[in-house]
Amino acid sequence: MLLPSFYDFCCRVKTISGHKALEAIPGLLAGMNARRPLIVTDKGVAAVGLIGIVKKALGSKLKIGAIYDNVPVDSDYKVVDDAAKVYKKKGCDSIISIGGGSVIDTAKGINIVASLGSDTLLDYQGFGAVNRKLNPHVVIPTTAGTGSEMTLVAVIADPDRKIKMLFVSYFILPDIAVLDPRMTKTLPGFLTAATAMDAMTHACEAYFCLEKNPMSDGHAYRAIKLISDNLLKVVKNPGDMKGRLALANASALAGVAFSNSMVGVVHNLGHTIGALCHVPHGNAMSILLPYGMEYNLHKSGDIIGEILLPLGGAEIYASTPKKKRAEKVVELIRKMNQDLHDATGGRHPRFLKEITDRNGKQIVPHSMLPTIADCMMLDGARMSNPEEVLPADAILILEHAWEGTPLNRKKINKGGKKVKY
Amino acid sequence: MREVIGSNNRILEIDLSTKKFTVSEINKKDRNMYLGGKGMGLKLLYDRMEPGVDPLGEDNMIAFTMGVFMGSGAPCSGRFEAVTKSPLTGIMTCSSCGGPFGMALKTTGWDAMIIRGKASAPVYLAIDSKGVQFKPAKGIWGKDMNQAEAALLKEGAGALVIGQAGENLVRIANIRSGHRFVGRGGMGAVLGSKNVKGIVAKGGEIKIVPAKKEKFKKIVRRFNKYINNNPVTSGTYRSFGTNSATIACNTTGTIPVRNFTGGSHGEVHKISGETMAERFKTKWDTCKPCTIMCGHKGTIAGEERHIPEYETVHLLGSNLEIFDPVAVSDFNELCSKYGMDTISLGGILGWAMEATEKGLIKTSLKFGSTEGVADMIRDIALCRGIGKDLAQGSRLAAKKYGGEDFAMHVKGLELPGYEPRGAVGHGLGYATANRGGCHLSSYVISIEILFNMANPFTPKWKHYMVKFMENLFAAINSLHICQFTAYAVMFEPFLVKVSPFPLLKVLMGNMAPLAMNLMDVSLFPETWHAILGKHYIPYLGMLKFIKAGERVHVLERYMNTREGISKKDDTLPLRLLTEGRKCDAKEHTVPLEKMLKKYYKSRGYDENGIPKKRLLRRLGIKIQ
Amino acid sequence: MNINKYPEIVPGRKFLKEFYVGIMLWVVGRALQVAAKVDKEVKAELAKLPNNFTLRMMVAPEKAFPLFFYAKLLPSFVTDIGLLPYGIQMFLHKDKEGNIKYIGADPKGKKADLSVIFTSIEAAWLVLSFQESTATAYMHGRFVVEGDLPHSLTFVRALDIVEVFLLPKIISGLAVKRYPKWSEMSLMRKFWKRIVIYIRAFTIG
Amino acid sequence: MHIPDHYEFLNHSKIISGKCALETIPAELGGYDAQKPLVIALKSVVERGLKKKFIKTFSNSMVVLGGIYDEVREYAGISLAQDAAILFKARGCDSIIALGCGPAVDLAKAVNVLVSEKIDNLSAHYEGAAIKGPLKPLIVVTAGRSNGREAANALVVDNRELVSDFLCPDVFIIDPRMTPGSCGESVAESGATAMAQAFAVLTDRGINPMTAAVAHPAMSYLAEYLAKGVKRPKNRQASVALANASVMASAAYSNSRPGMANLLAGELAEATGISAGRFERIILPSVIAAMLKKKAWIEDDLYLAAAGIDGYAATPAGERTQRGLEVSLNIVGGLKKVLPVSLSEMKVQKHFLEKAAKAAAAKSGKRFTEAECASVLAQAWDAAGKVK
Repeated sequence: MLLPSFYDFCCRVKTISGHKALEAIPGLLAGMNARRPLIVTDKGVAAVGLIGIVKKALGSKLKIGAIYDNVPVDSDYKVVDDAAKVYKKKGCDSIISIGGGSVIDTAKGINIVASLGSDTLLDYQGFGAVNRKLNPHVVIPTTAGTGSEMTLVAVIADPDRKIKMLFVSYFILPDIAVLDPRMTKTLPGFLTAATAMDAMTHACEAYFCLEKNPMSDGHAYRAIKLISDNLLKVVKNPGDMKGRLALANASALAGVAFSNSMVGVVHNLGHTIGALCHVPHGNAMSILLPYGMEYNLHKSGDIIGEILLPLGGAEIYASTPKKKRAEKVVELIRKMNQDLHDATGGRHPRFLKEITDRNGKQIVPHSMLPTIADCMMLDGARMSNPEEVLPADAILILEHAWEGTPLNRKKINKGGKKVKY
Repeated sequence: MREVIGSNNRILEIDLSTKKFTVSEINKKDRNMYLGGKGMGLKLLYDRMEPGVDPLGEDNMIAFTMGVFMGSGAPCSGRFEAVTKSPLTGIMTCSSCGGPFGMALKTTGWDAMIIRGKASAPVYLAIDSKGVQFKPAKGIWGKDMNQAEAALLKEGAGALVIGQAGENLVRIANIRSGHRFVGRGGMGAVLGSKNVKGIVAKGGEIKIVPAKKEKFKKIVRRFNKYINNNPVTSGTYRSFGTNSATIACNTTGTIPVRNFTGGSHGEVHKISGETMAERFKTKWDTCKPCTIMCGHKGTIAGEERHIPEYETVHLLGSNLEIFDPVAVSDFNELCSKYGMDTISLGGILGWAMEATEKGLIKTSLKFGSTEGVADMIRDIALCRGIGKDLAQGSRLAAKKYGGEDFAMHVKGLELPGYEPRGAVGHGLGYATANRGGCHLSSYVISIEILFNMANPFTPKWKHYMVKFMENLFAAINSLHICQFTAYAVMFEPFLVKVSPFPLLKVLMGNMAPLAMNLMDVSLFPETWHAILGKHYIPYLGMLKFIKAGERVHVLERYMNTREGISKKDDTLPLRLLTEGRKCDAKEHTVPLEKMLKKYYKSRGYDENGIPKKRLLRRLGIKIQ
Repeated sequence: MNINKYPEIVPGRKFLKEFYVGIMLWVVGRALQVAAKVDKEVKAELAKLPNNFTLRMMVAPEKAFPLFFYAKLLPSFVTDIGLLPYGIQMFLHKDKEGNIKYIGADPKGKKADLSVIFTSIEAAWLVLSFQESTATAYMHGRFVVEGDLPHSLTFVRALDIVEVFLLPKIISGLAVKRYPKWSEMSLMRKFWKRIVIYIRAFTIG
Repeated sequence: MHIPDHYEFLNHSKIISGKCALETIPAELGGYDAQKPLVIALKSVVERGLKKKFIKTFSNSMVVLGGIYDEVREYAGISLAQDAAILFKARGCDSIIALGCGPAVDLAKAVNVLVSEKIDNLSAHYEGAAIKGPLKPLIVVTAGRSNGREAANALVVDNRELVSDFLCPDVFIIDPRMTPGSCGESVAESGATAMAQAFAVLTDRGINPMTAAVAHPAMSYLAEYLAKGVKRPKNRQASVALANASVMASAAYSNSRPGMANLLAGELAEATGISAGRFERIILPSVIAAMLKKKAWIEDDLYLAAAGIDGYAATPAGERTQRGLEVSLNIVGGLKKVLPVSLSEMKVQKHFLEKAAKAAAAKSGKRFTEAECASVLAQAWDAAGKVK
């Protein structure tokens, strides 16, 4: 296994996984001297009745201080401050956040304000402002994809200044992540597909991007394997709890992998498209993943080729010649997208042009591509891509991804040395 | 009464499991190579016992061996040796005892006795010249040593008994004969594990006659003269017992204080031999026969008791910061009632006090306080409460509760009452002593402190002194004669006597090999020769005598290395190697590593402390 | 226990590396200032930064390089290298007109909008002696960014181009991910700019 | 891939490994708002001259070392911890750095408990009191021989174990300047310990993807670098890889159940006072041989990790379990020349074996029977499980 000349790896979150994982929460909170949690969630989660499941599982051992379910899709610091007030008023001593990335980030923010004592999150901007242990924070992810439960970053918007504030500290990390398949049981097939492919992208990119390290590889490998084994099954049979648990695990594993190994061009473009055109994150990821791999093929083909083993299985890996493996990986990802497309009745898009909103309108018009390519330069993920990405390169990728044709690799701008990890 | 010239040479081998016994003979070659006593005991077990047996299991054997001197009338010869695999250390242990049992067994017609197996129910063994009777010990099992011994002595001239501690397999249990003990290494537990409460020998069936009566008489006269002239053997030891060393050791910082954290204490005079002699009006109470007369009894707390020996006084006294001689005597009496080694017990109690102080265990023990000590001694003997764990010895207790860094033992055997940071050569002796933390293996402190012949703080030549003394004492313990006679024999001959003391000191400090080899110890082999006679075995010269000692020592070492002993075990408790003491002006520790390397080299061990094949071949030890 | 046996240890300094890094920061600052004037690509790249923008490059921690009382006595050339008195740092300022200017090393009165902070002197040494490329160094956490991440990306991109201008291929090849082909940057342009930037950086700025 | 119905996993420690890793300490401490660490160092490490190098890495930082307490030898006892705690308080330190593995880490954890909970000794915790709050930041700089407990959520001081999630060190620094070993033997012992731990994790029936993901690189590094590292203990790359393997294996192991080799070696080590690594090296081959004979089911992870991706894929699915065990056997076999291969060679007293088997079986939670343990030990007695 590759030994990087330097790497760091950190994943402080205690993971509880299982069909009855939720029931373990009261004991774990008690172990951290917490008795009265605030539940943070959004309306969507509350609407499908997940709060009820959690409440039932928590039972009578734990007294819930309050439930705050006003977290919007794009959370900002005002929501955080508001929730922190509730936290203090109700005398809570810990947080349970239930939901996707936005809820979890908001909860992290709430924890900062509630634990450190100020009234507003704005007081804690900047390096080193969060400098002591926060109150216990339990995360129950409901989407199986973001991996936000495993990261030490919280992104919270400031609508007044129109910026996204970044809070980075070890202390922001949640204490416990609870992976329970009951929480994703109600997720419809196409969303399952999108979130799982999001996790797949995390794992794949973590595997071949610059900051890859042995630990992230171990996690990424297992995430890829679990997703490729289980995703189609779960999409076809939504009641498959074992499969759901596997996907929840895969998502957490991928979260660990990518938060330590960073991601590359796929996320780079995906983030930009998401920001400019409001494309669901998972969809953008699943479409761009094969292109991102193709783009980096000449630099890290060997590494990408290794993904074939968890993705396709040992037989395919062994029967494919070494040079062809990376291409086979790309092919398999495309096939997977196709299969998901079929299994969800076309609700899982394969190309950018296929993404539509509720009214059937194209979300990413072709004319947007140059703008996306320009804005791409401002996303941090481009740093860790093995190959340099400049606007011209981005256009190349986007054009193909829009049309749905394989990337013309002859056109890729090559140069420089082989990647040294 | 039958007369036997020289030596009887009969071995009684008893198997408790089958309740049978066999008789065999010590052959001449072994007699010549291993002499008797300790050497013979080791050799007998070496031939009979596999390595790796459980010390408290059926396969372990215990041997009681008499020397050639026993019964001949040689001075200070009333001693016998017990050899077995110790439950405390897991390796061979040899213990010398001056009780009446030795003479009884020898005059019953046995030179050695080996016990193996395990009796199905408690028994005691009654031995006469024909063999052994296995008698049920119903009446005496569970009784203390005083009662048990009194009961057994009805059937013979000398007896060995174990107390409740031995019955309860306390790993520091000892065996008693008269007022003397087979003390160290937990021999009592070995007998206890074999369900033997006691052994009684009829005695008086044979009489030993020296082969060369006239020469023997002359030698004995010379021997007695040496002993009576030597200031230690005839002066301090005779007047105040072993405890006479207290004041000298206190001024040089070599007594253990507060579990070996200090080397001297202002109140020590309260428990010195001189104070006790005056306060308790002591009289002699010794092994038989004896010329030195170091054992004493006196009136303590209204009853006649044996005066505690030096080690007892310091391990149960100064080491616990208890300076009340009556209290020490009380503890001593408890030990001789239940049958426990006072040295090991003191070490364990010292550890327990420090462990309590550090919060590792919960007891009522406290340094400087007698409160709870007597109760704890009872608890240990009867294996009650935490006493059950303490009864396993300080090594195992520290393994369970922690505090291995201040468990003062070497190879599992608790350290005796000399603080090696004040006498580094003695420290090396502790580390290399075969049975573990033992002062009698080399006793270099006698040169360093008692006779003040070498600088106690320098490692210079200490390896040689240790080696020489180990060889000498191993040989002496194989004869078998009291170790204290060595002072008289070493320092009284003409050459040493006339040399000015400063010259001797310079010689000892700078040319120890020369100085030590100049010491004429030929009196020992001459006595041996006079008893056995030339017709029996070839003449035993002084060099051969020392070589026999070396053989015995190396054989024991070799047996121990088969049990897993190597350099890693030849060490001292961490405290002695790393911590300086407050009582020293300049803090110093025992520079063990340096001395050990030289010691191994001069011994002929490899760098891991294992005897080289060449050495074994030279000494004629058969490699198994 | 005698605690004096275990004395408190105040670590020393690495003067040579301080010196080298100080010089390099000065060179980088001046070169960026010049390159923004003479090269279109760099100019375009830096144009993405907002106006009235201050960028700071420094080696953490700032306090480890105390302000010496005699700092004021030294000629401004020495203090501007950023060597001893103000910590090892440099400031670039983009004014209202969009001109980039190196404004020395004195942090007094300057508020940085974006700080690129090398985590230690050793990290700065690794990066500025080209043992690790900018991207690798970022991956390895050799420097952290305080302020808006997008701006720092712009800055790093500009830095990459300047490095290609200034350094021979054998060295800058180590520092950038993809060395530009001739089609992207002609030899003529590269060598001409290299000369111009060097001369101007050390002279008129 | 197997996912158990319920599992919990925690790998608290951050790992920073590689070039200039030591220089990140001031920044890491800064993240915890600390700048005056007390260094608790292994005597052997200091004697090897690494102290100077270590201090030098703090140049040009605001960090002041509150003192380097270098009295730690083989044994971690409360007296040392108390002394270090006094030093910690006297100097007003706010964090702890353990320089060296094994006892230094155990002791640093103990000191951390003493100073964070403001207590004099650990007796209350031995009696079951839980460690309450988060402790001071603890950074471990790996060097010297590992005892496999560094990354675990436990400390062993005075042979008594305390378990609490708070005890996990916060950061591991693996720097090529510190990791090179002093001799092949100590490298081999750490390697054997890591190997036994990784093997136990990867062959445990309750394996979960998280522990597998951590144990996987550990096993891979051992497979690749152990033989090399033992042969050339000063080799930087190998030593860094092995240090990584040690940390990862101990992190994974603390989330898993002990294997037979670990239990037996632990018992024997306690009985004889010899380090467990040596026993693990001897017992592991016998355990593997017994598993081969039994044809026990094992997750593919073992073979994947030990043989690498290509080797794994080239082997038919049915043979992977067996091949995985064989490869593991070979890895252990790489230690043949430096460590003894049989219990008889170690001169273990035979009567210990029976007790060890009994105790190990009792501790295994009915996973192994006493007879199984005894037969493994019997095999290990005379160099059984000879490496092919």
